[in-house]
Amino acid sequence: MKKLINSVDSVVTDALRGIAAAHPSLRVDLENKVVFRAGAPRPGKVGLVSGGGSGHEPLHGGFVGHGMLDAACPGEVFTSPVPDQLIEATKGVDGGAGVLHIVKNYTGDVLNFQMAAELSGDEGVEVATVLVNDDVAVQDSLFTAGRRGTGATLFVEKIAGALAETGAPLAEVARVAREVNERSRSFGVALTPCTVPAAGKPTFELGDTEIELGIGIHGEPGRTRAPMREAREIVRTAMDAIDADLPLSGETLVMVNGMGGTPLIELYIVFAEVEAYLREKGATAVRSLVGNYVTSLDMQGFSVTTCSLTGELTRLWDAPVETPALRWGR
Amino acid sequence: MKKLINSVDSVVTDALRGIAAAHPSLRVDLENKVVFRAGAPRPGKVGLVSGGGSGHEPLHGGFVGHGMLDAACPGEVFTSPVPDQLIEATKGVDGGAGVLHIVKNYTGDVLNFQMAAELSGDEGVEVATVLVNDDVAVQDSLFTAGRRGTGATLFVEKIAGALAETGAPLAEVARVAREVNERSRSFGVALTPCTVPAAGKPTFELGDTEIELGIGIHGEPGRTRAPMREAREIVRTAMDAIDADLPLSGETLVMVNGMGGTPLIELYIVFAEVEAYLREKGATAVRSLVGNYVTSLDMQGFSVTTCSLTGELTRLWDAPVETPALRWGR
Amino acid sequence: MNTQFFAAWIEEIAAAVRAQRDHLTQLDAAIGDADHGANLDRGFTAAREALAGASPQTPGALLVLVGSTLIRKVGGASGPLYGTAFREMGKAFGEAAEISPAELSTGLNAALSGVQRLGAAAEGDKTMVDALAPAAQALAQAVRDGLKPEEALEAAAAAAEQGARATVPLQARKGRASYLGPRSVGHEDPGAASTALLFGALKAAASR
Amino acid sequence: MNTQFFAAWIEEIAAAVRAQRDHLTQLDAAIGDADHGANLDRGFTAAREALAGASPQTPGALLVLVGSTLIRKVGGASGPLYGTAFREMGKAFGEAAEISPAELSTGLNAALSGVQRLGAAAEGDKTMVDALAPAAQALAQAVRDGLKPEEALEAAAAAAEQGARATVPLQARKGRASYLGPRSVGHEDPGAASTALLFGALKAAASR
Ligand SMILES: Nc1ncnc2c1ncn2[C@@H]1O[C@H](COP(=O)(O)OP(=O)(O)O)[C@@H](O)[C@H]1O
Ligand SMILES: Nc1ncnc2c1ncn2[C@@H]1O[C@H](COP(=O)(O)OP(=O)(O)O)[C@@H](O)[C@H]1O
Ligand SMILES: [Mg+2]
Ligand SMILES: [Mg+2]
Ligand SMILES: [Mg+2]
Ligand SMILES: [Mg+2]
Repeated sequence: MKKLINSVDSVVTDALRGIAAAHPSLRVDLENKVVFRAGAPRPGKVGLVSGGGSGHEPLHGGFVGHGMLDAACPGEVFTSPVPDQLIEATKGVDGGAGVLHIVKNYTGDVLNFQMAAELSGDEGVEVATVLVNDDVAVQDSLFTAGRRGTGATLFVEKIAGALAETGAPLAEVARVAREVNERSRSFGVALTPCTVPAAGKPTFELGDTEIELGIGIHGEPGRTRAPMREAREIVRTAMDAIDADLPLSGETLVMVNGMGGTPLIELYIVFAEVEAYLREKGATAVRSLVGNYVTSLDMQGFSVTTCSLTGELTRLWDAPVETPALRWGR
Repeated sequence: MKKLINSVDSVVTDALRGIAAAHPSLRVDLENKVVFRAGAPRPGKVGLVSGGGSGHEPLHGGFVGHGMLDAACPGEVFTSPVPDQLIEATKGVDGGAGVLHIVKNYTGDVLNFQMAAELSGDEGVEVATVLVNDDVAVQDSLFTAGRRGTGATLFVEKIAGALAETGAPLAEVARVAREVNERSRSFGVALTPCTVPAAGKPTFELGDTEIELGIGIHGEPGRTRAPMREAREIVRTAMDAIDADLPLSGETLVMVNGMGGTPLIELYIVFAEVEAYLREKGATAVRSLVGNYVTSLDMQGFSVTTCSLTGELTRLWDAPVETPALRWGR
Repeated sequence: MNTQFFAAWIEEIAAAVRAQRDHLTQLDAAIGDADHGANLDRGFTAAREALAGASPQTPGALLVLVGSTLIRKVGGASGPLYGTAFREMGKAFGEAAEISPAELSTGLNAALSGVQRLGAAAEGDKTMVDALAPAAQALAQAVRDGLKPEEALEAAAAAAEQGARATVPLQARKGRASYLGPRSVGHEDPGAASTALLFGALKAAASR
Repeated sequence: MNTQFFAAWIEEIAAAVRAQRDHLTQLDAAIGDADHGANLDRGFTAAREALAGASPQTPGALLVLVGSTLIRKVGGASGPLYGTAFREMGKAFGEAAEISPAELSTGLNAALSGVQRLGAAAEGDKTMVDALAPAAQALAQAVRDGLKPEEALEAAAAAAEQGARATVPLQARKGRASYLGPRSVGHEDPGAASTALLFGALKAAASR
C-alpha cells in the first residue's frame, strides 16, 4: 500500500488540517472533528448537518457552505462518525429553527445519528432526519438493512440547502429533502477495489478483465462480477437497472461520479453514453455533474445518479451555492 | 488495462461528446476537436487559446469560459494537437484584438503551436505566444529542451484570462502571462505509473515501496526513484526543490494537484504539509487550490505549484471565473 | 465477580482485539468495509484509558463507562451496538459490588435485548446477535444447571464461538454484508467473530 | 525512381509502422510518453488515404502531400518534424517525374536540414537526427562512389539502422527523453528507430 499519509492513525486529522488551511470559508473544529461553515449558526435558518465515514471526499466537508451544509462530521475512513461529533455539530449550527440530519442509509450511520438526534433533542434542539437510500443495486425490504445511500446524498444536500437558505421552516426543508431522495436513483460499477489505509491491502481482488456491478461506496464487492466491456455497454447495464426501478422520463438531473481513481476523461466518455441513453428513453439531462463527488478512496469506477426534476427542484438546484466542491451563482 | 472507453481510437472524440453534453456554456467543434467558449469570438477582447495532449483533464477544456480560455485544443492522449486544430481555434476566437497562445514547453507542443501561429498570422490574426516552463525537476539550459510546463499552466490561463476579460491589449495580456510563469515553480511525485490507452500497459514499473520524484505529466518516469516515506517527508523533498530554485517568501498562491488517481483526502494531507512548510519559510499560502487540475490519466501522485503573488496577480486571481473546472465570483 | 474482575475482562478484550485486529478487518473486508478490527481496537484502547482515568467503583459503573466510551469512540454499526450492550449490562448490575453468575446472566440478557432493540436483527441474520444470543442462552442454562462460575463462562464462550462459526453459511440480512445478497454466504460475520472474542476474554479473565 | 516508386515507399512505411507500432510505443514508454507508434500509425495511415484520394502526379507533389498530411494528423514532436522532412524533400524534387539517386540525396539533405531548423537537434542529442544524418551521409557517399540505386539505398538503410542503435548509450538532450537526464541512457530513441524503419521501407520499395 502506498498512500500520501503520515500514519494510518492520523489520516482524518491530517486531512482536516489541510481542509482548514485550504478553505478560509470553513471553520474546522479539529478536536471534535467537525467542519463548520464560518459564521455558523445563522439565526433563524434551519441548520443542515451531514456526515459519514471518511474516504468519500469531497463528500461531506467539501459541501459545507452557502446554500448547502452548515456542518459535516467525518468519521474514520469508511466508519460513521460518533454521536459526540454529531451532537457538537448539531448544537453548533442550530440557529433556533432546528436542524436537519442528512443520513446515508447504513446501519452505523443510522444508529450514530439516531443517538445524536435523541441527545440533541434532550438539549432542546429540534432535529429532523432524512434517510438517503438511492442505490438500486440493493434489494429493499423490511427484513434487510434496506438500500444504501450513495450519490443522491449530494442532490439532497444541495437542494435542501438551497431551500434552507431561503429561511424555510424545518418541516419544509425535510419535505424537499425526502422528495429529492424519492426521485433519485443510483448504480455503481468498480473496475478496481480500493485500499483502506488501516487494512493495508485492497478490499477485494478483481481480474484484469473483470468488473464489479452494483457496488456501494465502501470498497465492498458489488452484487455481481461481470466481464469487462466497452463503456457504452457498462453504462447500459447501469441505466437499465435504474430505469427498471424508476422509469426514466422528463427533465432529469444526472451525475456521473468518479469513485476516486478514475480519470476525468473516462467520466466524460461515460457521461456521453448516459446522455445518449436518456435521450433514447425520451428523458433529457437538463442539469448534470461530471467528476469526483462521492468517492471510495482510490477505487476506479463510476456511479451514475439520476433525479427526476420538478420546477421547484430545478430552481433550488440552480440556486447559488458556494462550497469547496460545488460552486455557482455567487 | 481496464478503462471506461469504447475503443482506443475514439477516446478523445467520445470524451468531447461528453464535454459537449455536460456543459452548455461550451461549444464543442467535434470535427476539428476544438472546445470553444459559447459566443466566441468576443469583439475587442484578446482571445486565449491553449491546448495539448489529452489525458490531463480538466486541463484544458475544463478551463474554457468567462475569465479564462476562449478555446482549447485537445490532441490525442499525451500527444500535442495538430496545427489545423490550433488554427481553427485561433481564427475562431479572434475578436480583432489578437490571440494569445498558451503553450506548455514540450517540443511537440512548441512546434505545432509555432506552425499554427505562423499560418494564422498569414491569415491576418495577430498571435502572441507564452511558453510555460515551471517544472524545477528539469535542468534548464540552451542545449536541452528546457523545463516542462506543468501546473503553472492553470495559473497562467486564469490570470491572463482575467486580464483579457477587462479588455486589456494583447501585449499586456502576454506580459502578465509571462510574469505568472516566471513567478511559478512546480515539482511532481508519482506513486504509480499511468496507462496510456493506446499502449495498453503502464508506462513504467514501480515497486510497492518506491516512488518517482520529479515526474512530468505524461507518464514518463521522474528524475530519480526513491523509497516511499511519509507524506511530510515527500512534501519536504518537493518543496526543497522549489525553494532551492526560487526561494519561497511572501504571499503565495499554491496548488496541490492530484495526478488523476489520488484520493482527495490524500491531497488535503499533502496540502497541510505544504502549508506548514511555507509557514516555516516565512511565506503564506494566501490563495490555494487542492484537487485534480492537471492530471496524468490514472497516475497516483501529486504535484505542487507555487506562484509568488503581487497585488496585481492576486486581484486577477480573485476575479470572477466561470468554467467547468474553476468557478468563483459569478 | 467484582469490579477488578470486570476491569480484567476489559484488559483481556483489549489484548485479544489488538491481537486479532487484522483478522477481524480481513473478515470485514470480505463482506463489509474492512474496518471492524480498527474500530474495536480504537474503542477498547479508549475504554482501557477511560477506566484508568476514572477508576469506577462498581461493576455496573465500570461497564456503563466502557459502553459510553465505545459509543463515543468507535462509530460504525459496532460502536452503538457494543456500546449499548455494555451500558445495558452495566445498568442491569445496578449498585452491586459483586456479581453472581445469575446476575451476569441477567446482565447479558439486557445486553442482548439492547442490541436487538437498536439493530432489529434476529438470530440468523448473520450479525453479532448470532454469537451473543447463544452465549446468553448457554449462560442462563449453566446457571439453571448450577454449574461453577468458570464452567458457566466456559459454556458461554463455547456457545459464542460456535454461534460465530455458524454464521459462515448464512446470507446476511442486516448490516453492510446484506448488500452482497447471496455473495455474503461462505464468510464468517466479523461482529459475530468479535463477540466470540469478547466471551473468550471473559473466560480468560475468570482463569486469571 | 518515379511517382509510383514513392507511392510504394509510403505503402511500405505504413505497413512497417503498423507492424512495429507496439515496439515503437514501448520504446517511447521507456523514455517518453508511450505514443510514438500510435502517432506514426495514425499519420501514415492518413498519408496513404490522402494519396489514394489525390493521386499526385510527381514524386515532389506526392511527398509534399505526405508531409502536409503528417503535420495535419500526427501532432506531437514527430508530426511537425517528419512532416517537414517529407515536405522539404518533396520541394527539393520540384516538378521532376523521375528522381535519380543524386537527386534523392539532395532531397534527403533538405529533409535533414528542415528537421534541424525546426527542432534544433544536433547529432548525438539522441533524436531522429541520429539516424537521419548518417543515412543522408551514406547516400551521398554512395552516389559519389557511383553505386547502383539498390546498393545506395541499402547503404542508407544500414547507416540509419546503425545510427538508431547508436542512440542507446547516449543521454538525451532534446525532446521528452531529455527530462530523464542520465536515466535516458540505455534506451534506443523511438524517433531514431522509426527513421530506420523509413529507410528500411525505402530499400524494400526498391526491391519490389
Ligand atoms: N443491525 C445489526 N444488528 C446487530 N449487529 C449488526 C447490525 N448491523 C451490523 N451489525 C454487526 O456489526 C458488524 C460490523 O461492524 P463494523 O464493521 O465495526 O461497522 P460497519 O459495518 O459500520 O463498518 C457486523 O459484522 C455485524 O455483526
Ligand atoms: N528537437 C528534436 N529534434 C529532432 N527530433 C526530435 C526532437 N524532439 C523529439 N524528437 C524526436 O521525436 C521522437 C518522439 O516522437 P513522438 O513520441 O511521436 O512525439 P512526442 O515526444 O511529442 O510524444 C523522439 O524519439 C525524437 O526522435
Ligand atoms: Mg465501517
Ligand atoms: Mg506525445
Ligand atoms: Mg465495517
Ligand atoms: Mg511520444
